Amino acid sequence: MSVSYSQVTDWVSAFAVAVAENKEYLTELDSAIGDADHGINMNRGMQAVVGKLGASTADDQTDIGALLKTVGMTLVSTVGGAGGPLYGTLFLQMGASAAGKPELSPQDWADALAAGVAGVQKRGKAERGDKTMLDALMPAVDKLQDALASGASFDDAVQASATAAQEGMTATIPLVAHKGRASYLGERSANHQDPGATSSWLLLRAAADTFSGNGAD
Amino acid sequence: MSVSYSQVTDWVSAFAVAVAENKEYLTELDSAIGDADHGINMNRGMQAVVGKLGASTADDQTDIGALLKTVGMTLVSTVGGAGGPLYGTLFLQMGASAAGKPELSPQDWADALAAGVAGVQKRGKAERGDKTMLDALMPAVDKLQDALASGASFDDAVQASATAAQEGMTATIPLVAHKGRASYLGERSANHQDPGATSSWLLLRAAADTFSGNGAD
Amino acid sequence: MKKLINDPADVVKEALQGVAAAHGDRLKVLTDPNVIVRADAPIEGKVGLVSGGGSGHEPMHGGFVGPGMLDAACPGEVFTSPTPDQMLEATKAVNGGAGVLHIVKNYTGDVLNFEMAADLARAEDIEVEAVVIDDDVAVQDSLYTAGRRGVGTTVLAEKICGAAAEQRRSLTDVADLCRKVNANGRSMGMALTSCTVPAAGKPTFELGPNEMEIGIGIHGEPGRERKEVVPVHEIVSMLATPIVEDLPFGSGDKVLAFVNGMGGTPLIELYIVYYELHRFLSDRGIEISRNLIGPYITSLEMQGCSITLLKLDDELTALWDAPVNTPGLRWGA
Amino acid sequence: MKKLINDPADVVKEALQGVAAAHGDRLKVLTDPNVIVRADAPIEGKVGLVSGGGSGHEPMHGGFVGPGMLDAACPGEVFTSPTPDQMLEATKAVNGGAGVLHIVKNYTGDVLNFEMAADLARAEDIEVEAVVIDDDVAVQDSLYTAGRRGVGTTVLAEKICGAAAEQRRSLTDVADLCRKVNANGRSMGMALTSCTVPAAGKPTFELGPNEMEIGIGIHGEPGRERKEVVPVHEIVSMLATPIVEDLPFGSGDKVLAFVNGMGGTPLIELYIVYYELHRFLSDRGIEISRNLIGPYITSLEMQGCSITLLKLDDELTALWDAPVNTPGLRWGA
Ligand SMILES: Nc1ncnc2c1ncn2[C@@H]1O[C@H](COP(=O)(O)OP(=O)(O)O)[C@@H](O)[C@H]1O
Ligand SMILES: Nc1ncnc2c1ncn2[C@@H]1O[C@H](COP(=O)(O)OP(=O)(O)O)[C@@H](O)[C@H]1O
Ligand SMILES: [Mg+2]
Ligand SMILES: [Mg+2]
Ligand SMILES: [Mg+2]
Ligand SMILES: [Mg+2]
Repeated sequence: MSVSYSQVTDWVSAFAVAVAENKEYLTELDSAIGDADHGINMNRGMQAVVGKLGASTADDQTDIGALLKTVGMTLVSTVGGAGGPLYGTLFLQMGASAAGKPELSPQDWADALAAGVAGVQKRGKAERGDKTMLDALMPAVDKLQDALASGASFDDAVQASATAAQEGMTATIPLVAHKGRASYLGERSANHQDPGATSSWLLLRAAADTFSGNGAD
Repeated sequence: MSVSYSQVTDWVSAFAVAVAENKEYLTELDSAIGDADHGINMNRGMQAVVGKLGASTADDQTDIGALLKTVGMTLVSTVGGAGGPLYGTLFLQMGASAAGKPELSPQDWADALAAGVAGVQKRGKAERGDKTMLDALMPAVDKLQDALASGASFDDAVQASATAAQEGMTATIPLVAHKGRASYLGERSANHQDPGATSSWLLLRAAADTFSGNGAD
Repeated sequence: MKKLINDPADVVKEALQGVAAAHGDRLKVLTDPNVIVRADAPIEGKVGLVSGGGSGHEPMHGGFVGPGMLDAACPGEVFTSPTPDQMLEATKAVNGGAGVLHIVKNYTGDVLNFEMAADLARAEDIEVEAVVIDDDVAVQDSLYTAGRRGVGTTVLAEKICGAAAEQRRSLTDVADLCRKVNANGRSMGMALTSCTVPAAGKPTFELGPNEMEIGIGIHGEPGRERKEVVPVHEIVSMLATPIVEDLPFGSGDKVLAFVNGMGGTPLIELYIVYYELHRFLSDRGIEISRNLIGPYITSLEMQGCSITLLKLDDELTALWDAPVNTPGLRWGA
Repeated sequence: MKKLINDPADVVKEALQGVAAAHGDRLKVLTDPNVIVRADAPIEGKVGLVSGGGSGHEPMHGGFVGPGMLDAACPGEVFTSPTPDQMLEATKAVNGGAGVLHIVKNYTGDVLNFEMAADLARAEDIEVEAVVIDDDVAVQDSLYTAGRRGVGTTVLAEKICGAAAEQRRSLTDVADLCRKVNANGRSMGMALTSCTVPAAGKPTFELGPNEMEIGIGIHGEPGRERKEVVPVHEIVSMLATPIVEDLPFGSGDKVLAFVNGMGGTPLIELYIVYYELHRFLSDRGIEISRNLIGPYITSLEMQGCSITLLKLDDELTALWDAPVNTPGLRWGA
């Protein structure tokens, strides 16, 4: 059981679809505690990614790392805001971790995701509990690693990881933001779900949907 | 039967009260076809007039012409807009007509009003039917002259004059404006009552109320 | 009504105190009656330029007082023409012996009050000429009406005549020049939202959530027609077509293109308007050789824009380029 | 949503085409990626000044490109920080061998994207320094937050550092100066109405008919508190008190007072704000020796204002007075 090049492409595409579908929702969440652009930004970036992947005529689909780096670079240069460098870094670091690999073992996938999330943390200097995308990403990585370590199937592991992301996302609601635009709100940022954590949950859910069940082989 | 100095003062005061009471209404009419300031302007001016008359300690209350000129000058320098020069001219020309008179006979009053209205017409170069204050003022003058010529009492004459002003005011509703700000509206100025004609009706009604019945002696 | 004001009755007075506090080094602010004057007025031998009108159109006119533009401005109450005593005071304050030009926007109130003031000034032996600006093509001229309104061309006339006056041209010359600017300038505006006169306390007019008013006046007077909002390229065409056809402007003409914001319009939108206007004119072979983009003749917080085109020749171009140093318009100084 | 735009997705692109059409004589507008650059860049031996941020704050930053101010500006999407490739392109375009200063407003997105760009530029052997402006006292600084937002002081820093760069001061010098301006500048803003991001299509926030937001951010981010609207003298006190107490500013200080309009605020109201601010500061013995009044750092059509005070010394005053020639700010040239 492993993740193929085309499955990674499928995952990215599924994320793009999810972002497009939730564009208004993400922007709505951002307008409550930020500047009303998260959905617009992410959608602009993911549409560019889809365009890029569609246009790429590389027959040689052997380097998942290169693929992820392209995604990262595209996001960096099209998203802007905080989301651009953060999601860009996530994919760039995942790409570095997966460099040269034509397919990813479950552990490769977990390592890549962990590297990506570590990159986000390093770039944004946020901690868990700061009410950011890390509140969805970090539990997702932990759960993925734990599940694999305890011998769970890849299917179960990616599902558990998405569920952890969702729980992390929901847990941002009561939190007071300490990073990003929402931090300027202080106490008033509580009772609102973080938009970045929400898009991160969409990312992990897309992975679960793509890699588990008849998605993964 | 004649109009005394203090009755002229009472008339001016009654007009000031009527303008204050109808400030919002006049402004409302002006916002439909003009620039939403007629009531505000006239009220600012008439309050200044009231202040001026109240402050005047002239024991020598013998020159109605001088009194009317003071009203006119005060309006000219406090109202602005079209209303300022037009109502200012009305009172200035009435003052010229009544110059030096300690009291006005019915014919003196009619002549003064006619002179004032002629002044308005000369200054503003409008015709009857242009949807302006003249549509209230000119019928009022005509009616006053006719009534006096046909031997009506002063009471009846000033009442008839006010009624003619009211009819003239109402008749502005269907008219298309050709002068003043409302003229820029073209056909769209129809179906709205002219604010200046309305304030002019208040002026004539104040005269009727002040000079007729137990008002006049 | 939400505004950054204290008592609505004090708006003009307090704003003038702000002007005095901010620009006291170069402007004198007289009160009783209200006049804004160049600190160095009167200037011996220079024609004095006076304009004025209702307040609420800032920076016009008070923000255009200074070297190279107006010598004095008379601010009326909000949207209400000032009174003759203000104009007389201004005229006396700027009379340097070469006479005074009154630049008057064509509104009955402005015209009547300036007329009375000119009579009073002449009675005091000051030579006064008045030029009435009537450049708004929204409402067609006719024998029976008060004529066209004066809008954007006023700003350009004040700048250009100001430069001519600095060159010590005669009153007749400067007045002729002003008439020439008026004859070569055409404007039209539109609104997306209403303005609110502080003393009235509520919007002058109501537009539906998808409506705009084409041909709006700068006091919120309605214009030609009310329509559904359309993309800005169509709006520009609705404004520019009657302007271009009216003069007419044609292929080979050089123009100054002035895209004006009504007071509440984001600058980024005015640049899009300018982009569309540039395309519109290019298509017709009309060359924009000078431009002005921003809120210069406003209607309080109204959202919308107006377009003014002025046909340029070498004389007008050189006078436009001459130095100007006012709070609202400044270059070369 | 009513706006003078075509497709919301094309707002930034078309506005930049407008800028190119209007100011092509003195600005180059690059696309792919979007950068506005001085036509004469790079200038040999001069430190290059680059800033940037989301669009919708015009004239900041694009309107401040020109002699005496910025060498280049990077416009992002509306209210969205630009991307590192824009900043890299700008940095390369203005590098005249003396290094490049990035003036960054303190928003996570701006900081992160400028950081990535600086890394990329340094990898191409361009010396880059970055100074982060964080002058907004509305939201108190703390170890645990992203820090204060960068607002009005940014405009002043761009002007003052631009003048220093024209004097051929070194990159270290200009960066130190920028930090000095930031250290001496404090701001706070408020809103009467929301703005509407074109792509979002509806107001970012809702305020009741009698509500205002004190401490608003320039992207419509909420601030300190929501209150009933009060007379402007109280509003000025709500903004100026935390500003004055924060630095603190005290008796005998000379300041530059910057009264900024949020984009939809009539200029007449800003002068009333200035009048109240002048009284507020006079009462405390603080002297306004320079001022700036108008919409310079805006939030689309938002109504409201912000106040920035900058403590001046002779150096800062002289640099403020130095010539500047940009579409948005111009004097002495
Ligand atoms: N320092 C940070 N570290 C991690 N995530 C962050 C940080 N700052 C902001 N974020 C995330 O970015 C999201 C906002 O992204 P977006 O709206 O695209 O950018 P911006 O805040 O610049 O408008 C927030 O909801 C939060 O999850
Ligand atoms: N040329 C004119 N002759 C007579 N009356 C006029 C003329 N122009 C305007 N008016 C009157 O003035 C009234 C408007 O006055 P007001 O609102 O005070 O001035 P403005 O039109 O300058 O705002 C109109 O309703 C009309 O009756
Ligand atoms: Mg955001
Ligand atoms: Mg009116
Ligand atoms: Mg008026
Ligand atoms: Mg953003």
